[in-house]
Amino acid sequence: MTSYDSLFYVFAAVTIIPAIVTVFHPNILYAALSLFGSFFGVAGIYVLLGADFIAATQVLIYVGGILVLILFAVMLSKNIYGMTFQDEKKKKILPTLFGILLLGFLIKLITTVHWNTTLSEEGPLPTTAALGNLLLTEYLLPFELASVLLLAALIGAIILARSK
Amino acid sequence: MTSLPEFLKELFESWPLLGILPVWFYSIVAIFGLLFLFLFPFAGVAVYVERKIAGDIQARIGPNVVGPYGILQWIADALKLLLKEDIIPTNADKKLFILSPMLIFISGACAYAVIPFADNVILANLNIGIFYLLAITSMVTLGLILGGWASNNKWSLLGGLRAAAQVVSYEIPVALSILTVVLVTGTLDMAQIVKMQGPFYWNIFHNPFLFISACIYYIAALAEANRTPFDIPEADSELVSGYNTEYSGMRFAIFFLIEYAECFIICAVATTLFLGGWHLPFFDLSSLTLGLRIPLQIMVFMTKSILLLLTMMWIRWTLPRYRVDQLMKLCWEVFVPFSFACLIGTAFWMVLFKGKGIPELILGLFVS
Amino acid sequence: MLDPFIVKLFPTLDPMLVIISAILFSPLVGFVIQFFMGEKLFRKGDWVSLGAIFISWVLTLFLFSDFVHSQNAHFKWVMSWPWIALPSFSLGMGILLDSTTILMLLVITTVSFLVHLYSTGYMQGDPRYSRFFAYLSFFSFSMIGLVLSDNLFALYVFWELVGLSSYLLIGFWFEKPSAANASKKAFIVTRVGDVGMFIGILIIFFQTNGLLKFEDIFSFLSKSSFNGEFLGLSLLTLAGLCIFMGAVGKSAQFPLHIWLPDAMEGPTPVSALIHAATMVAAGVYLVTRMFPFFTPEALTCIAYVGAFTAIFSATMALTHNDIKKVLAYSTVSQLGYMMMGLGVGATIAGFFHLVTHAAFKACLFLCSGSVIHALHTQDLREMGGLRKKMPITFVTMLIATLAISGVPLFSGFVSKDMILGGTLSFVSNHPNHFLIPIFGFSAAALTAFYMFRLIFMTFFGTARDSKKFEHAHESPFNMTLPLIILSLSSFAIVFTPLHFWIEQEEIPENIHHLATVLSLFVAGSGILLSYLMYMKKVLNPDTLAQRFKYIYNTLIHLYWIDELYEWAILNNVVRLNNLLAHFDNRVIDQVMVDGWAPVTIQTSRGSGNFDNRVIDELLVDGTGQMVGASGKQTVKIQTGKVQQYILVGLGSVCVLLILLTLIL
Amino acid sequence: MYTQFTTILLFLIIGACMVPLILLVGRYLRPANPDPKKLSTYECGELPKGNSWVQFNLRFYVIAILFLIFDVEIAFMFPVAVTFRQWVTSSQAKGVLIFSEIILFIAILLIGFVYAWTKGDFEWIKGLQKKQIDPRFRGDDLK
Amino acid sequence: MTVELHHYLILSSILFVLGIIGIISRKNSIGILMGIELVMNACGINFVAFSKYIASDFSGQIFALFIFVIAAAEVVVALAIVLRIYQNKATIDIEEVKDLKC
Repeated sequence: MTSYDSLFYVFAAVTIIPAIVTVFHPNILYAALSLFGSFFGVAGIYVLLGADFIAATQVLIYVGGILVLILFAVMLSKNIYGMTFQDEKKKKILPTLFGILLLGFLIKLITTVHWNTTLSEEGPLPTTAALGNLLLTEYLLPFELASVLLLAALIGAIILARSK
Repeated sequence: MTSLPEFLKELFESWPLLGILPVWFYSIVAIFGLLFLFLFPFAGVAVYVERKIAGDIQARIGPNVVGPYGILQWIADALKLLLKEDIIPTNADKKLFILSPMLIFISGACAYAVIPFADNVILANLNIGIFYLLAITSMVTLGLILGGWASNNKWSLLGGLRAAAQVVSYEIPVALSILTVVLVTGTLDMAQIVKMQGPFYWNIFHNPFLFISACIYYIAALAEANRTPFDIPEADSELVSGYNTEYSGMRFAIFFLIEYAECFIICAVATTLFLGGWHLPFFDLSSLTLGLRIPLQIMVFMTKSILLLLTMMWIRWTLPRYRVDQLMKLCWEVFVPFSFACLIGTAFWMVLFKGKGIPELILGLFVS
Repeated sequence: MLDPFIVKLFPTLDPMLVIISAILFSPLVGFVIQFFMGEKLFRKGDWVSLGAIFISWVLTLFLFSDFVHSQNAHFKWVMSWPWIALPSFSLGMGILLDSTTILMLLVITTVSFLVHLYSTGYMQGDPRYSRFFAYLSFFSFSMIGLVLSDNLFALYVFWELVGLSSYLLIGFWFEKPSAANASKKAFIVTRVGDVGMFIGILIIFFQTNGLLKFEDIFSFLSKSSFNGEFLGLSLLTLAGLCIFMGAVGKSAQFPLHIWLPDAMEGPTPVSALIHAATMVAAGVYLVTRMFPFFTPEALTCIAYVGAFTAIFSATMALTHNDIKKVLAYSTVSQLGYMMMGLGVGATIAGFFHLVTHAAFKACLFLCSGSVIHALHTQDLREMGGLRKKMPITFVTMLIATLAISGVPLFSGFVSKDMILGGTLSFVSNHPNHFLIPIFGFSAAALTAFYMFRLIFMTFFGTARDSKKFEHAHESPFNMTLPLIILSLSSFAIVFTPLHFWIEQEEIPENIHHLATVLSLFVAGSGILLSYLMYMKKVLNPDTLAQRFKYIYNTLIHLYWIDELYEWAILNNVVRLNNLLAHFDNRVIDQVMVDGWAPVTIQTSRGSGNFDNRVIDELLVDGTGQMVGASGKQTVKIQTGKVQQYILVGLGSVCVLLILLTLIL
Repeated sequence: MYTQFTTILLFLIIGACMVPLILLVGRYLRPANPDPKKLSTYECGELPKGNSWVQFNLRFYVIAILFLIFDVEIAFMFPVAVTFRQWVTSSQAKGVLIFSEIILFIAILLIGFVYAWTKGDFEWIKGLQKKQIDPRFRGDDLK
Repeated sequence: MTVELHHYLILSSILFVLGIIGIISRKNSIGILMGIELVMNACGINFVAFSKYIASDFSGQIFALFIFVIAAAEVVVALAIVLRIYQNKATIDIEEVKDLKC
């Protein structure tokens, strides 16, 4: 049980448990905040997988951007009078049942399939430079298209969100 | 270019008892050292200094009661806050009420991990250093929103959201200026950046665009820390003290402490990115022996950042407060376009002069 | 005589054929023109049919003169051409010309021409004047056709046409119901006879497997006879009797004589032409034509029928007061005479009597026509003393009466004498048939008696109805001319040129003399008796009637034969009809036809219900509702809730996975 | 197994438990006598009316949108920026290539920025000035 | 036992399933968006894990980057729509938002 494995299980727990809270907690605000916890867990997993830049981006975009947006949305959409978010009365038995079923199958699939993993132990490489090179050479088109997508999303969202 | 814990481990490798300690032990020691030896006292002193300067600017005498010239005032304040009753409003959301200061503290404190005080004196020598810093500071908004929301106070919520909006929108210019620096330096590693700035190849003089983006960075960072001209959220007249109206006692102390921590981070980052970190223009400190080099470098670094801090304080008590829409307009219609321009400018400059800054060019003239 | 002209006109054709076809078809052409354009022509077109019949009359005269000049009794000219040529059966249509045909032609054309002439006067002012002439020419055409045909089939066709034209002419004034009934009665009774004739023709046809021509039949008979028999009679005799049935029907012999008296309803020229001279003679002509065909038994049967008809109708004529009815009955008796003559084997005598009878009977009818035309009444009791008023009519009628009653020097005496001689010679050979001459002579006596009764009642004595008497006037010239011509033909010498044809039959001398003596005695006694009763009124006919009341009644009611038929046949037929009508009405109409109505109603109601309930409700509306309902159900699936869709998707994925895992 | 991130992790953990630690210490030192009046939310001295209503229009949200989009853009730019110096110093052609790529990337997003700017999404109080004061703002519920 | 690729895959599939359950069972539309975020993260983990264990090059991480872009764009637009619905129908309960014209 090297520290690496133990760290993996810690981070796994850190992602799964808040995710469960996000899914099942009646109060939408706590769900959003638990989402923050799971995002951090995912960042940790990325670190474990040696993708430090991706981990930082995860934190930057998800926690700093998307979660803020979600919180904004939650606040703006809730009639703050109520302050209470106890609104979840929907029964969750069936979805969870199906989910578990699906999960069981996925796990069976994963465990049975033989992944020809080429375990390379040479620690975390400096990823950002490599990523940059790849982005500019091999993945140039998606890189440019990403900007187009962002533009579209920006304009669309602004038009929709315009307050008048 | 190892980090502080590794450096310490090498130092104490030979010692009999400490030799077997793992590296992360040293990192814990370093963290505690940083927090308690540097962060908290510095905050207190900063408060004292700020109130002194404020008084001086407003032609009045600052705190001079506790200890000679009021030097121990900050200890008195700290004790007061420690002993003051801690009130949580009734219908406030208890859990969130506690969580928001934690978030803000984490984001404020963890930023110190990547600041290179001296050659090997950097808590975590990440190779994505500056990006990590950007990510962590972006967490502050979360804490602000929660703080405003949890205290269930109309004004504090409004203050919180406005603070969040401000921080959020000023983060773009900050990120863009950092991007320009990265463009020039080519690495994200803070220690590396400082090393590249050499004795006088400071980034600020690298090219005019970079100089502008340095200014933009400094002002935007100010706004991000809700300091002086941009401290609308806690504007006393309008929203009492913004999101931390309901906080009192120690929780309020934390808010206060983090504010000054962020101020120092801004100055530290500014010095590392633009002012050449621990480099003295004409003296090459790296040649000195270890025992002397580290303190000197730390001293150089600290003087630069404290100078910046003083200017910050100076700005706070001289400039009038911005209205909210002016604030937003300033950010989005001035800083963002200019920072984009500087980014493109530096890129163009880099392409033009193959990455050499003005100092190198001038030097090149003489050397050849 | 005409041959050179005709050859010049139609070089290719046989001159005889041209003449005969002209004779035959000119009346037809006349009929067609008259029928279709008659109304619009000048004088309503009577000159058209008159001209047509005049042409055929003149041509017949030419033929007759050739015949007389040739002095060849056995003259025969045949021309026939194939008509139906089937593999199994072939029938030729043709023309047969021999002595009897020529004589018949002569009789038909002369009488027809004279009647045409007469009716231009008699029918003056009649609304359907042109149509009358059309019918007359049509009748002449069919009569000529009948006579000329050389096979039974053609003969039968013309036979029917003649029946049709008699129906049309009798019922000419169809407004009068009696006329309509009379025409129907005539047509139906003759049809009964025709049916018999048809059966005979069929027997011949089947026995001789397809031979219909006269020569072929006679040659076939000479070779082999019909085999098989029916009701004790040999088939041949039976066929003969059947053919004779047609003659009985047409010539109004005993069983089927009832239609002739009623036929008097038609205009007098019609009676004169058809019911005196031509049509009724057709039967006699048929028997003479088919004479070799008849077996001895058939002939004796014919003789008996003829004889009985003669005496039977003669007695009926005694009591009647209608001038035309008396003449009708005299016609029937004279026809009986002819049949008797033929029956006893005196063919020439019988046929000759036909010729002479045609002449004077036509004259009698026309005179009575002019009397009626003058007095506008047919009842003898209203006439009398007309000899001054209508001298020409009186004289011509007197001559005709003398002829018919068998007074010497007149044609009637010659033919009647021959017939009576024939009967006597027949009896001498077959003594068991002694009844026939008795009937013959008594009939002759009665004929003389009622004819003179007629003369005396109309012309002699005082006018019984003064108003009609003043009104009476002599008929115009176009009516009296035919009378004169016909009366002249009643004289014996007219027929002298035919002596070569008459002497064909030789009767033993003594029998001949006996016959003449007896006939004279009989005629004289008849005339004397009527003179006494009606001129001198020695015997008052009324008192006689009173004494022999029963006999008088039976005679007046024509032996109740009409009633008999009525009772025997008509009632039964009517009752049968009623029964059938009843049956038809109740069973077929009610049960079969109307019966179906409720059935159809039920079925339609049933199918309606079925259609309504099952198809409409169940199928059509049912499907509609079913679709609607299913639509409503399926709509529930589409709730609009996105999450449910995903849930369903996920559920199905899980199911699939489970299945996969189970299977793999 | 030591990487720089372990210190980060430790820093986070220590930072996370520092605040509760301080508060716990404080809890034992501090007096605690809750008083309803003291515990009510602070309304510049007045009695707090209703709970903290705030119904913002969406301009906060627009700002957040802009921030997120540009944040992602910057996150994308970092790796490119890192390799920029290496490409530029290596050869002029490569420098021009990378420069044009970056320019294209930024230009496309600048279009969005210009759009937002011209459409007036940056004015903060535009809504307030032009629109007559929203009834809820008028504070009639405060009477 | 040493952490192998399938551990990461199991983790990501758990996260994925949780995300799906979140999408399906949440009444609040923003809850659904959170579910979607969880699913996005799960994919991210998969990509990075595969790139480390199988291809050991950085293509997986590039894709993780692109996932961030997509997630960001998606959240922005989705939340704009949700808020627009909120303004029109004063509710963000997904069950009420079910007729075509909002």
